[in-house]
Amino acid sequence: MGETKKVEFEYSQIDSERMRLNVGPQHPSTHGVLRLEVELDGEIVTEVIPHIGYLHRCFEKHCEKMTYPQVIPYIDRMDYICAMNNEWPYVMGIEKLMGIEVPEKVEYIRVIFAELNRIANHQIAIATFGLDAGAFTPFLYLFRDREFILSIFEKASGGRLLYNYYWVGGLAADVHKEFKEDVLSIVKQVRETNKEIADLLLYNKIFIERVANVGILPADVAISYGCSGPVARGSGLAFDLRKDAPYSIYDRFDFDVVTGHGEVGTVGDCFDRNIVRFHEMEQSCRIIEQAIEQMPMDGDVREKLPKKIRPPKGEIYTKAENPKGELGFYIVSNGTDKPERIKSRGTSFVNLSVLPEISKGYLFADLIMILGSVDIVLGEVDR
Amino acid sequence: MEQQILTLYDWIVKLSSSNLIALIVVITLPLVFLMVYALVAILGELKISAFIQERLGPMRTGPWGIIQPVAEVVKLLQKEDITPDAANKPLFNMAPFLMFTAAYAGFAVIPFSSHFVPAGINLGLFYIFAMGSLAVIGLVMGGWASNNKYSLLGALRSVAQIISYEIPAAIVILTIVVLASSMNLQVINANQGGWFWNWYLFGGPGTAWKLIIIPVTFSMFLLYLVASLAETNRTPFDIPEGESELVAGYHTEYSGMKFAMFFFAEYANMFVVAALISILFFGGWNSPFGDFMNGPIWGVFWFISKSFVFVFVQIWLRWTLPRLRVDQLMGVTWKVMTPIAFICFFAIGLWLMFN
Amino acid sequence: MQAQEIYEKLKAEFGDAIIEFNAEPFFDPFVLVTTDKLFDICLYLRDTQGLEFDYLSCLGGMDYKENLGVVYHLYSIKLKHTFVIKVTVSKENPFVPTVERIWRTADWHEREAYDMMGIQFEGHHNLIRILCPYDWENFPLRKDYVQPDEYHGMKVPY
Amino acid sequence: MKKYINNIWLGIYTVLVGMKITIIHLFAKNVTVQYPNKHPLEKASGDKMPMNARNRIFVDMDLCNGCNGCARACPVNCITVQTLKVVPGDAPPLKNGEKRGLWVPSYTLDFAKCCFCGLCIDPCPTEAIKMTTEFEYSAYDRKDLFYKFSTMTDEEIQQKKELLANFQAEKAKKEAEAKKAADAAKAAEAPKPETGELKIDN
Repeated sequence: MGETKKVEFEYSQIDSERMRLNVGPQHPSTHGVLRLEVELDGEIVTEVIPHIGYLHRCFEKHCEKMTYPQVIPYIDRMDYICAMNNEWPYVMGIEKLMGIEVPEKVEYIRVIFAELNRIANHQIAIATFGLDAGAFTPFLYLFRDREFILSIFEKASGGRLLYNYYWVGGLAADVHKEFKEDVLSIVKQVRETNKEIADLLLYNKIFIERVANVGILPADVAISYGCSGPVARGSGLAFDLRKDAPYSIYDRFDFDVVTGHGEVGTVGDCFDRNIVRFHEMEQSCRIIEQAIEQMPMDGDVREKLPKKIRPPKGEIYTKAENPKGELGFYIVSNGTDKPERIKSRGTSFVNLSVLPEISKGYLFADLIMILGSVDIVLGEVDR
Repeated sequence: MEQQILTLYDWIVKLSSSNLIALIVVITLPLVFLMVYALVAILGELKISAFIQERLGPMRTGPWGIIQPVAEVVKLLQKEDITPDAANKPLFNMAPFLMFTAAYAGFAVIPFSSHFVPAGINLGLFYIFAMGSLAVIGLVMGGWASNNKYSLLGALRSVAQIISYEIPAAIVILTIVVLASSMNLQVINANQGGWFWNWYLFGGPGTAWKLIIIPVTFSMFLLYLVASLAETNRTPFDIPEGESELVAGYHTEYSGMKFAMFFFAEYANMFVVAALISILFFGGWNSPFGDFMNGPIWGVFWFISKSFVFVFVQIWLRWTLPRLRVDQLMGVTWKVMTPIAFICFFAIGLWLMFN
Repeated sequence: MQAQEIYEKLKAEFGDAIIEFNAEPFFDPFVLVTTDKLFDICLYLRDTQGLEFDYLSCLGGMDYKENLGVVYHLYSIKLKHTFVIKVTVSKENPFVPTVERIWRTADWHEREAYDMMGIQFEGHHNLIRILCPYDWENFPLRKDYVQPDEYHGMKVPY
Repeated sequence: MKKYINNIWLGIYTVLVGMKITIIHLFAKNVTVQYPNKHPLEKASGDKMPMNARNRIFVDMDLCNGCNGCARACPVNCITVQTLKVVPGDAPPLKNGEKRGLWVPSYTLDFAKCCFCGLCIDPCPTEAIKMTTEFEYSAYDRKDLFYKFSTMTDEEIQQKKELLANFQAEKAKKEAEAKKAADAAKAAEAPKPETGELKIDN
């Protein structure tokens, strides 16, 4: 009695309640129908639980009921931002199983279209990343340029978003006559806009403050989580299937693997992931220019094939460097014209799994930026 | 400023021989102005953002889409007015009106010209500042009463933001008050009469020695511009409603007319801060060129065009910049703006002492 | 390193746990291993000098009609070689040890394999459905899967 | 301190650079195409819709020989073809001069399902099915998207059916006679049975 008790006060002893916030499936910046269950301490993220599957379309089950060419339109719809790149590993796998050599011209056109689509994808990635940061204008500048690329695709394949263009043993249709000039003019335009975007968005001080030292992904964690593409390369990992396991004719071109090196912050932060995409667009431009130079304009775009595509009994895992990373298809053939099983290794699916690991301890606004920097497409996550 | 000038109020009193009618006219005129201005500003925002982004903007309503804001207001009026079940209804319903009232009350002291100011009180600057702070209460009410986590986060962010940014803004205003030795906006305006080098942006009226303080006044202008952006929740300081994070921040749950109120309040606030910039730094209703096009009627023109320039600057900035993060926002005000504002204050004080 | 050499190395290390080596044409060369040694084999593949399979490309559940299987596609970022491991388990007792602690990416891949094929990964920290709703019944990618008529009162076949 | 000032300077400078870029764009040419006023098929400039754009499918029934290749190729099963055998000598040849082997009483395409992949174009032997540049065909009712391409009227179908039935009956009779004759002649040749007057594939 009469004793005064000294009250010890520490910040951590404050009885603060944690808030569970449900981000998505309808939210402006979850890039689709991703749902994140976020636990917040004030504004600091303490836990992130992604709930996916809102866009699940049973791709793998569908494949078992369809013939090999019929699968291609479904593959388009996996990662609808870069459908050309998506089709490639699949048709490459079947061509490998059947032992088909596609004509030289086809390889060049495939490379050019894949690289154009890579540019288009990176444009969207940077644009939406800027949009997450609140910069609306660069978004539209990049989308304007993307439309030019889509026009080329439309001229060749007839579709603007879902092409169904890479067919087993060749292409659906030949390119138009002024193809080379059109592509070169696009390359020029892309470079011009990139200069502007660098000034307007990427090297803006506010933007750098937002993305530097945020969502740091060390290289060993990236490998362990199976990250690929710009996410892995942003962590300083020179992992590019075009160089490491050259498929098609990528060994004929001279280009660099861009890696993040902590230009404004730590290696592996959001800025690095984004700047890798930005510089990769330049590398794609280089590849396109070389391909355009070497490409033969005459010749057929389709190899002679049996009427029904029946790969021999076997299994193959083909992978290609998607704009988002390694896209793999595990194709199991049972000798009929329908696949036994197709397992797709969705790039975004794997890249997204790293999100809970790298977003802990940052502010809620950073979580959105980290999610944007991982660049997912929910069509591929959920398949 | 003791000379007898015929103000709008006096003129209407003389005309109608009724104080009440004069009062009503003087009160309603800014409201009418506000409504018309809001429509113009909404259209301006739509069109400027569109042209910056190489779009055309609204084109279907009227020639070049010029009645688009009217259509939007009509749409908002027609919309269902939803009050969430779990919301605190009295607060929820009151918040937008409080916001709008606060924004509109600021108009009471804004001098549109030398002969027209709704209320020429001596504490005009103080009053306008107090009214600006009142908006915070509306924000918190709206955000808290919505019973939505996004709204709550947005409201709390905006309180922290607005209160923090008031400090550099207040110091800058204080500096101007020191320079003008008055808080009456009319006096501050009248002080800057003559050519444009008499504006406080260029150190106010004085001898060539004022060149020394021009960098100080110029940085004060920048400070106030930035602080005013933060106070009106515009990009790059729109974190309370940061659409990519908080969906719509404190007005996530609002719809229909109540949302329109928030919307109007934002645009009204934009004008108030723009007007304040033009009054404090750009001579308000004074013509930039001495007696050329000067006078009570031209005053309205100069004042509104100067204010619109700053409304345009706000829109321009919004469509250029990304958004800051909440802790960086605080860092900017406490670590950068407040110290610099203090330095400016001392510099001006010293200069006045030795002048 | 070629698949044959890797197989020989594994055989020398684990002996009977390596059931079969398949290098037929049209097949990516793979080894079939027993489930009880799977974890050790994976750890060995990751940590041994000269193998260093630090990257799990793909993990897929399979339905071989009589029994289920899991296929692991490995890649080494440093040495740039690939390898495939397979395990098979019976449908009645589909337990496979998890490799989540070896490659963190296996977390979601295994959840997907569980979701689609019903393969139980022993030791997985959070083996719940990932693509299907959490209360979905049966495993859709099995060959004998029958589509339900209703899900919470909603018609499933549209 | 140097870093502090540098940061402030960078902040102001990069904002000004950004503002410079946006103000240039403010006066630049707009790229928006006012769609219904300027149709993408009419516009002469760069992004005109190419002629091989994959939009609504059109089937020329004068060319269709009812081979059902398109329906088999379709990944979403949106094409349904019903065929009817032609009585020899009854049918006019196809537009390209080939012999018509099958009537197509019903050819329906469900555009609500169609995914515009273009896989149905490739297998067509007579190039009857084509993708056109027509893309404005939205409808108020889902049933309106159910396109029927067949030009045959109900009476015609009925007539052809009867004709076929008669022909088959006659043939059957003939065959029966022939069989009888063959039986009588103890020949081993077995007659081919004709089945199914309305063949529904897939």
